[in-house]
Amino acid sequence: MKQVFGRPRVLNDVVMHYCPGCHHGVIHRLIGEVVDELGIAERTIGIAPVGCSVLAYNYFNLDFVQAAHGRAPAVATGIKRALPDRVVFTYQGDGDLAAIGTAEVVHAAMRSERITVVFVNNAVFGMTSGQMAPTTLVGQKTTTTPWGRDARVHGHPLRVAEMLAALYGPAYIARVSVHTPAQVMKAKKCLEKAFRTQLEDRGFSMVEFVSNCPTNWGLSPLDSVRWLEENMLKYYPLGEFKLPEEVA
Amino acid sequence: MKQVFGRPRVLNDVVMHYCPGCHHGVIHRLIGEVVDELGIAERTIGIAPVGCSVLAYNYFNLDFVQAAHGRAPAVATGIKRALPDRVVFTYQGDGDLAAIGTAEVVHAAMRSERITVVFVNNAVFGMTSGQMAPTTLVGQKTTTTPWGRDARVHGHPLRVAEMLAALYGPAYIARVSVHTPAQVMKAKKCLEKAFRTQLEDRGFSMVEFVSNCPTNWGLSPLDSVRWLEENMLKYYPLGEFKLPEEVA
Amino acid sequence: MTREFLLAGFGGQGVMSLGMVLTYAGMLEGRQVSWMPSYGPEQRGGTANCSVIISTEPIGCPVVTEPDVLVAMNPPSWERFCGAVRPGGLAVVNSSMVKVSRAREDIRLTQIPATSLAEGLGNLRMANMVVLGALVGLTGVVGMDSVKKALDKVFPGREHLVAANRAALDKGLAWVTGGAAAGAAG
Amino acid sequence: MTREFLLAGFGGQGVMSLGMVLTYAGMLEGRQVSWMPSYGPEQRGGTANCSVIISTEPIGCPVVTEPDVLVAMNPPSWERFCGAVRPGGLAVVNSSMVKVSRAREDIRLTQIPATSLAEGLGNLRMANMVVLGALVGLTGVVGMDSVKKALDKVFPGREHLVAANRAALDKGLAWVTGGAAAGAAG
Amino acid sequence: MQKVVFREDRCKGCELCTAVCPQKIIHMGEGLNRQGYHPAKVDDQEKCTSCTLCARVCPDMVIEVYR
Amino acid sequence: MQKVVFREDRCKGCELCTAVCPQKIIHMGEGLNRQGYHPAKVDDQEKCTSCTLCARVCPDMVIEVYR
Amino acid sequence: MMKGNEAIGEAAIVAGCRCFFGYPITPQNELPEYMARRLPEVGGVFVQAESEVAAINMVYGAAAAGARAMTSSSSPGVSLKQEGISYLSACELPCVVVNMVRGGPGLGGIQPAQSDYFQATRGGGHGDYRTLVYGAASVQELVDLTIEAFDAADRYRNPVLLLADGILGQMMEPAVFPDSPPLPPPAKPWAVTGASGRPRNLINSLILQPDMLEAHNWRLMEKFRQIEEREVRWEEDQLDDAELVVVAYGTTARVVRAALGAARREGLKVGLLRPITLWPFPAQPLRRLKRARAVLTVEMSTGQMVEDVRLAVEGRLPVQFYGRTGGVVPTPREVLARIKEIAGELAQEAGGRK
Amino acid sequence: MMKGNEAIGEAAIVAGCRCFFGYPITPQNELPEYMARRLPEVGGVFVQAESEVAAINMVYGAAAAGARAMTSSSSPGVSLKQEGISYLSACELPCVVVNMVRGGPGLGGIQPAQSDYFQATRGGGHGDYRTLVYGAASVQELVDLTIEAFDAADRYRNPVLLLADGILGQMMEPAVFPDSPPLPPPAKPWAVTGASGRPRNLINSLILQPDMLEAHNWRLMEKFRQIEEREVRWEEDQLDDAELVVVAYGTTARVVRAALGAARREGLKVGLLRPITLWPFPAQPLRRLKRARAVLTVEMSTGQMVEDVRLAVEGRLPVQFYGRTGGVVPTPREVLARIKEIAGELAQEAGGRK
Ligand SMILES: Cc1ncc(C[n+]2csc(CCOP(=O)(O)OP(=O)(O)O)c2C)c(N)n1
Ligand SMILES: Cc1ncc(C[n+]2csc(CCOP(=O)(O)OP(=O)(O)O)c2C)c(N)n1
Ligand code: SF4
Ligand code: SF4
Ligand code: SF4
Ligand code: SF4
Ligand code: SF4
Ligand code: SF4
Ligand SMILES: [Mg+2]
Ligand SMILES: [Mg+2]
Repeated sequence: MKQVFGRPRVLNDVVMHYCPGCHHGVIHRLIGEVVDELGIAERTIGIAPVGCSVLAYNYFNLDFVQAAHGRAPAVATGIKRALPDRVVFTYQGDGDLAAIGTAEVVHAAMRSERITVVFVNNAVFGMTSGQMAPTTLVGQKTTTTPWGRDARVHGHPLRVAEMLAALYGPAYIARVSVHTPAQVMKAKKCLEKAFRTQLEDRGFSMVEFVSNCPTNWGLSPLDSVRWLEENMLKYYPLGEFKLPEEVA
Repeated sequence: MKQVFGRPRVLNDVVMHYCPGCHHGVIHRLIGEVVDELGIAERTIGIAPVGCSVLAYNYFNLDFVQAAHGRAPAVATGIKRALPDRVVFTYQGDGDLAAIGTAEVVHAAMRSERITVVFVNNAVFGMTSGQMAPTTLVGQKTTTTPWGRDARVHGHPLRVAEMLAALYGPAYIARVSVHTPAQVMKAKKCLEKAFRTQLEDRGFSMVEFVSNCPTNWGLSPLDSVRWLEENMLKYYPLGEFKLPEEVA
Repeated sequence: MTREFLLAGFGGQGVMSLGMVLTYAGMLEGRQVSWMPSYGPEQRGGTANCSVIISTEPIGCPVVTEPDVLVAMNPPSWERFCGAVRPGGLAVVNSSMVKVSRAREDIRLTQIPATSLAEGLGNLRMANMVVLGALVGLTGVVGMDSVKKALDKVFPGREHLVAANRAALDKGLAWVTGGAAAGAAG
Repeated sequence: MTREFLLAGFGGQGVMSLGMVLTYAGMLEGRQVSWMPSYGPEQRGGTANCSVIISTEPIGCPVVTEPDVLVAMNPPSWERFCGAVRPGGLAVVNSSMVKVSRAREDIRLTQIPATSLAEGLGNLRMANMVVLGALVGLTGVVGMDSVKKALDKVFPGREHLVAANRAALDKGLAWVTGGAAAGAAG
Repeated sequence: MQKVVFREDRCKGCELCTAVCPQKIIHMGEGLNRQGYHPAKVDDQEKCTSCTLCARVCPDMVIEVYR
Repeated sequence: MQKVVFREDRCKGCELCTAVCPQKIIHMGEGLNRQGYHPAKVDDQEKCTSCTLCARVCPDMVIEVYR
Repeated sequence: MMKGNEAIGEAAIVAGCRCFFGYPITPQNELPEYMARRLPEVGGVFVQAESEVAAINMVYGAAAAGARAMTSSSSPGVSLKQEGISYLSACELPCVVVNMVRGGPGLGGIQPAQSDYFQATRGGGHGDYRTLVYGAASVQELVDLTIEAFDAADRYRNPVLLLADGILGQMMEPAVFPDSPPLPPPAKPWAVTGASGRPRNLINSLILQPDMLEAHNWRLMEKFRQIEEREVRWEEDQLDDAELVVVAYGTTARVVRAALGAARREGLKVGLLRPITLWPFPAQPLRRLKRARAVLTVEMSTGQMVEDVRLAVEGRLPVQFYGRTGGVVPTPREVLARIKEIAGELAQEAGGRK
Repeated sequence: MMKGNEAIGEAAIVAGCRCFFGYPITPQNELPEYMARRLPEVGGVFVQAESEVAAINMVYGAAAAGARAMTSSSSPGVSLKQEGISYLSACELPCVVVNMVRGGPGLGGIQPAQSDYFQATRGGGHGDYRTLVYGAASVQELVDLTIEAFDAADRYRNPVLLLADGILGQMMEPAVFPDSPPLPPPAKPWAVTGASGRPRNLINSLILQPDMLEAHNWRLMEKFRQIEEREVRWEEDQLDDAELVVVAYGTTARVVRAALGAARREGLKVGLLRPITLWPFPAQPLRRLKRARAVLTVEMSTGQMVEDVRLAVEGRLPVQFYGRTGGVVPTPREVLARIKEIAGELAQEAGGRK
């Protein structure tokens, strides 16, 4: 018998600090698989800004940079411009990318920086214990929207993939989820395309993961998956929003 | 004979510091006309962040706040939330709104802040003497793109109206110009709609003015108008990108 | 006179409210008091703890690192803190969950099957109040009356909870004072 | 010995390069030199000015507020700075554009129709070099040789421009030294 | 009577008005105004239709129009 | 032979794997592992089809699959 | 009893604050979360901003509109507010900024620290400005100083900083709330509220003419001088006969106070000076010490306030320093040990002199 | 001859800087503009960032990748970089940050100032960190110090600040450029370049355990102590017999030097101490003054460096202050007047004593 599924080589064999059932772990694994399969571990540099995944650097056996909250795309720009033949990716939450880091991601996308952004949208600030994120759904209760997000007061949630797809700059934008095995496979394909977009020098790529936060949603992991499917996916449709033009 | 055209009452009768032929003056006048006609001068508060129009406060006989570079939408949010029955508008350049202030305008739009943003896109940092703006056209020479903006290096210009129109939050988004009398009239209509959107509490409104900067484009005013028409308008199509839904 | 408590357990075991009721009781008796939770990502690990100080003097640092009294509701808490108890101090251990292996000679140790006792009362979540009852008996730092009054402060308006808590307190007290009170409560 | 110059005019009148050639000339003669433009939004108003200092000692602040020598190429410059000239100093005024109304008793005043003279040379933009030629004659702060060498530094590789500039310099010098040189140049 | 009044000392000589006048009656003056610009002028007031187009594109609110 | 191997001490008891197993053979164990969770288990290895679905949704890389 | 973070919120509401703009960061989240719940109940406004930069600029807007406005954050977030604070001071806009200081630099940790003292007292932002800075040492003082902060901010039309740390923010202690602020908020005829029935108002810090900007700056400085004169606050504990004076604020002062009792019991003549205002720093009590022979500064930093202590004593007394940093809170025992060490040296010296 | 701003750029290129990230602001625009032209010619990278915050974080990235990286701005923009500078110092990343200081606070003006001294020398960002700060006084010194700054940044793995103002940035003076830096840039085995043939590298400032963060902080402090010991730089001008010592840096020092000549000609025994490093501040020369009877600090601020002067003299000498601010540059004449005033007082005092 041979092993048909196991830990990606590039991931360290350690316990991760994420809560039970948190999708961060699945997304980490997918990155690991793609990096392994593309054979780019020795020239890949990851960037972990602040969020539950700030400790991601402990899990990847890759050169890593911890970045200030929201600034990962700027840090990635600095690295990529200094070392254009390396593969650079950021791993950012929705607080990080869609709140404080809005300008940085929009401009990295506009400039067509040859970086790959992994965007984990769990509709909440996980690390700081459950405040509203820009992506929090209308009606969703958080510690700073105790009566639920009110569209009148807080506005409607930000759809980052759609917003960035409206720009000329980005080459590849997709939204995926990992809440079923089938979606996991699809997500991996998209992630691979994103990295390939960078490897083929076609421009900026981003994959938005619609993710969960059982802890701060106050749901069991299984319930969180159901809630994600029934609520998140309605507002955040999955799909590819932008594909790189064929290089002439 | 009676006067059929003159200075709006709300504008002070002083010489403005703008360069000859600069559209900032026309846009100021349009705001003045709309404020006069809506009869809202006594409850309107303007916000001038940094840019050539930082001194706008000298020209409007309105309560005014000078704001830090890029932060006008946040300042406007503070004022409007404190005084919801006042009319609040910002007057921002493309460096201000589309570079350093990207996050602030995106989030004010997302939150549907009841403010009106007047966005003057002249494809250059005017006040600081002609550096590239996010809206600088591909090929356009500036002091920081001495060989012209190169899409590979600097990315394609940011189309703010389109980007914000991709959000759920904003109620009214239009792009206008003032380079012909007909466009001036259209622009005024759009500006009025934007202020009405606020007055009727329908949400965030923005009017993007495709404008000129003869000084930093290195063109005579008349040539700048021609250049605007032939180059700017191709990349920045005029029109209304978002209209407020009818209030039920 | 200053008494410093360190109360530790799993997230759901109610050590925070245990501490809060104790603190309020001290306040009601006119003492200087403070309550201080551990905070930050260590919460994510599952264990939680809080410091309580009850004193006749102004309170310095509210973080208790060398408790006079340790309450350990679960094994990791005991592992982590048993060494920190001040010589001559007291450790109260939830013996339903914690097997005390290494014993310290220089401290008092009370093992109370708080979870089982609470189960007996029909509510596992009352284990914290069972321990608090025991603490009243063991330390005398606050009176049972004050503790019961404090309950109203911590759970205002939740009458049924208060009643159940009172029963648990009595049970804990009875357990350490030798069953008389327990009998009375039963 | 320190000589401080303030050179002022419209944006297009070339006062910046006037200053720069003068400064380089000073440098070529082994003096300490500095050149400093006014900067910021006042440029937008249309007038521009720069400070030049040529000295045998290290230069303190490069901003000249009380010039030994003022060059005023247009009316607003004259209005603004004529009062600032140090008593005993020199003002060189482009009389093609500036009508000197208020005269100061305590300074030397030279009126030179720089724009007209430049026009005579076929290039209005040479008025600045005409004035520089005059300055050489009037102040002797630098020699004409150095000035001509300095031209190469300021306009490297632009031969035809250099030639035209040289002619303008000579014309200015001749004008203040009484026509002899002008004749020679003609 | 004047149909268009140019406040000459406010004019910055940008010429934008000259390009839009359907009557082509606006021309730039010879002299310099206080600000140092050649100001725009209409001599032939008769021909003016009071269409306001010039005034609408003038950035410096130089022009008043009467009818 | 084991087709699915669960590294029990790594399991956080989230149950995500149980929901996706087409064979419905994954169940949560009784005891607590070192981390204090009830770990997922497959007793009936025979029934496992090595489909890898469980492993793909496991956030903690607990599951290895053999075929 | 209330958590320190929540007590600040309730005190702000008592003080008439109805506008709060925040962005999450540990260890101050309970404050914005409290405001999110409480402010709507009293007709106030809570906005979770998109960043700390946006939050301070929302405060700028609300303050310009005449509201009592507030924001809070912790160290990295407060660094991001420096431009905004400089603007607020330049425009003479009152507001309150809370910093629940955590271990730094960089992302650092989330445990208590006092390593933002320089930033707070020297103006981490650009230009010649100062902010009144309070350092609280108990939940009650968080309440009192929050109310006072709003008052002082309005009185001087300047931002006021309130510094504490995660211990004070997370702990519960009894605290009493007044029913209303000591003084009603003053009228603000300068505020931008729409120019109705009055000449228009302008909030602005752009002053391109150097002489005018200089005049503005000296006027601000005169105000800051007044603050130095009138607002300096401290607490003395057994300074009268103290041979060794310990200087400490906030959480550290609580620890030192605990050590002090023990030291006194051992017969050591030790006293405590607890600055309540960090700027203006209470130099006065250090300048008029009679019997002191040494000063010990204790901080949760590698040594920042100690500079103000040195500036105050101007070489007249030796100034020692004991610091813990990175989130480590000194224990009374360590402080006592350090006190004894110094007391020992002093005794030896005195012995030697005899 | 070169403009100061451009001279910095050329010097950076000589020093091996190939990565520049900037955002426009007056009066430093000539520097990024120069880099936009020059860097592509030498295979370098110029990125106009979307903001100062983004620029400093691009520097962080490039520095992490092992490049010599740089950014520049002026006062309000530098305030926005404070979080980033704190991160760079925490992560021990070398870089050079230029601040062409302008009048503040707030938007202020664009004329020369020295009112960001506190921010620069006390760490405007959060946490226990320091940055080496150079203050240049001529175009040549801008060149020399820029090269030195890159060197020192790499040597200590810490950001280095270079302070000047619009005068120095806009003026032209003769300047000589070396062909290459004095030392080749060191190897950076710690840089993130892809973990090929070595264990992976990590750039990080998150240290949640207080004891570990404390150890990190003390290690940084030890480095800062070394900088204090080894890098302090100043220039003395006629200090030996000076009864009045003037302390001034940058543009102000140029003005004072001009006044000094005049004062000496009038027989006044005046000398100048010109700090070249603002942090570490050159306290040594002030501590070993023999004949000095007073110190006068001259700054373009309402008084910031004067604190360091006070800390240095520790009450042994009276410390006077003369400041202009808001963009006003003091003239030699005013400074001379102030010198004479103080000299007069000293004479009177001496007379009185006799
Ligand atoms: C400048 C700054 N502001 C705020 C914080 C506090 N902070 C840490 S993580 C975080 C947001 C986390 O949310 P998200 O990015 O969605 O990641 P998640 O934890 O949900 O995966 C915040 C606000 C910080 N570290 N730095
Ligand atoms: C924090 C900060 N960064 C930079 C500047 C300098 N600055 C002033 S205006 C401006 C941009 C002006 O361009 P734009 O907004 O397009 O207005 P325009 O002048 O073109 O009308 C910049 C970068 C500043 N004042 N503050
Ligand atoms: S808090 Fe939420 S996002 Fe963070 S690890 Fe836990 S479940 Fe995942
Ligand atoms: S610089 Fe450009 S934008 Fe600014 S006033 Fe002049 S023409 Fe207008
Ligand atoms: S009003 Fe019309 S016709 Fe008259 S001058 Fe103006 S543009 Fe020409
Ligand atoms: S448009 Fe106005 S400013 Fe321009 S030339 Fe005509 S009148 Fe003068
Ligand atoms: S591999 Fe497939 S069949 Fe086997 S346990 Fe996993 S999900 Fe079930
Ligand atoms: S998905 Fe993984 S962690 Fe969750 S229960 Fe199954 S094996 Fe355990
Ligand atoms: Mg999130
Ligand atoms: Mg612009």
